[in-house]
Amino acid sequence: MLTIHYFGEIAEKTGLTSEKLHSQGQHISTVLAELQKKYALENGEFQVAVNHELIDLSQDLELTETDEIALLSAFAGG
Amino acid sequence: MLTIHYFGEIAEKTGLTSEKLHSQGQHISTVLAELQKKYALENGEFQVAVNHELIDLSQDLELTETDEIALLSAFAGG
Amino acid sequence: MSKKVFIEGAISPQFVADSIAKHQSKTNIGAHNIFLGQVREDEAEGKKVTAIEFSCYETMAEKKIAEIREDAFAKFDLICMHIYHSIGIVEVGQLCIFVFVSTAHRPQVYDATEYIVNRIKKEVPLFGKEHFGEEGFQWKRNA
Amino acid sequence: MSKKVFIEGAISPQFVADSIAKHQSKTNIGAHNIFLGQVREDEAEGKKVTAIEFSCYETMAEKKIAEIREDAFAKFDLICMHIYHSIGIVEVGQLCIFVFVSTAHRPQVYDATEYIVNRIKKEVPLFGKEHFGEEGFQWKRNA
Repeated sequence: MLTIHYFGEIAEKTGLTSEKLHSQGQHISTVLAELQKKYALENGEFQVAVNHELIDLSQDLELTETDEIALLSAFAGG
Repeated sequence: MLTIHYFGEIAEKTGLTSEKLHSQGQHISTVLAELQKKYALENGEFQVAVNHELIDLSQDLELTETDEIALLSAFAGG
Repeated sequence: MSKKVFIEGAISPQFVADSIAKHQSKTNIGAHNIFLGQVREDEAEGKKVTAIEFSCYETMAEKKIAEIREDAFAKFDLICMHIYHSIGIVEVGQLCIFVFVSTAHRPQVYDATEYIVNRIKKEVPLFGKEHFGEEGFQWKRNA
Repeated sequence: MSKKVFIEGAISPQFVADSIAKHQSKTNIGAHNIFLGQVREDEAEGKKVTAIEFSCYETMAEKKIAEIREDAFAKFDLICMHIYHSIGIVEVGQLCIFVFVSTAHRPQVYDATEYIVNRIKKEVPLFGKEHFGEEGFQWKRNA
């Protein structure tokens, strides 16, 4: 089971700040496909951080239950 | 008759903030030669402003009585 | 770097003054540079921004700020640097970011400030909802 | 530009705060950059600077600052700029120059500040006598 955190506009779209997910697979592509379908999230609308680092979505990272996974909208600091 | 103003270290060396000068000539070279001798000022130790602009001492400007003439030490603002 | 970076609401001019005053005992400092971001009354489709509501992914933001801090000290010859950013509502005209860089001599102080502000904008997970008074809001995105 | 540039004695952090606060009603401003010069405890031949005593050729200094101001507005896209410099005694750790630049967007704000500070150092007839407590003084000269 994976825990997914949501921030910014993504948290608004999901209506959640985090949730536990029983995913069909442990690859990021599988997880994201499920979440995009569930919340109608477009490609390019979100960034993904794993353990506090933004990841390159072209590499299909395998996740573990201890990973901290977050979907983030565009940054707007400063 | 010319009025000469002194600022910074130059005012300290002359012991004056300004003075009236009966110069032998109205060219800056003549005036400066007199003042350098009188106050033992070395070349390069002072800058000269005429009417609030630093002047190029290689050009031997002719002065008039209405000119505002100032001898300045190195700038140290900021 | 266990210092508090995030401040609830706007950063006050008094907070800036207090930060400056705290550096007056550091007699090796010769130059300070301060960047302040102020919430602008931008317009979008005829509606005016009245405030920005900031939120952040705090654990990641703190980690990123620690990295920026470490890189800035490695890259520039700094004596002190401090970063503060608002969380929550900041009204138009109020300050939302305060970056404070101090060096012995001035040449590096401007570049260091610019470097730090640019990295904060690009890398720190802060989110901003632009409020248009009673007329809704939109999500701000850094270029 | 009939504003007062020269301030008797040190520039206080409170003065900086008040200047910032006065800009909060200008809602087209998005970025402020502030440069502050602080008197450093420099050493020369084993003696420590305790204060700098500034003087200036005021009519020329005001003219030069007006020129710098005009050139800065022509060169950069500024909303506001303010220059303040101390005259008289400024102790170690205290502030002697305050340059405050405000723009709509941040990119030009750092370069504008650097440009203004460099021109002040180079062109404005300000003189500084470094005091070494009871052990004399020497005249400061900008490189």
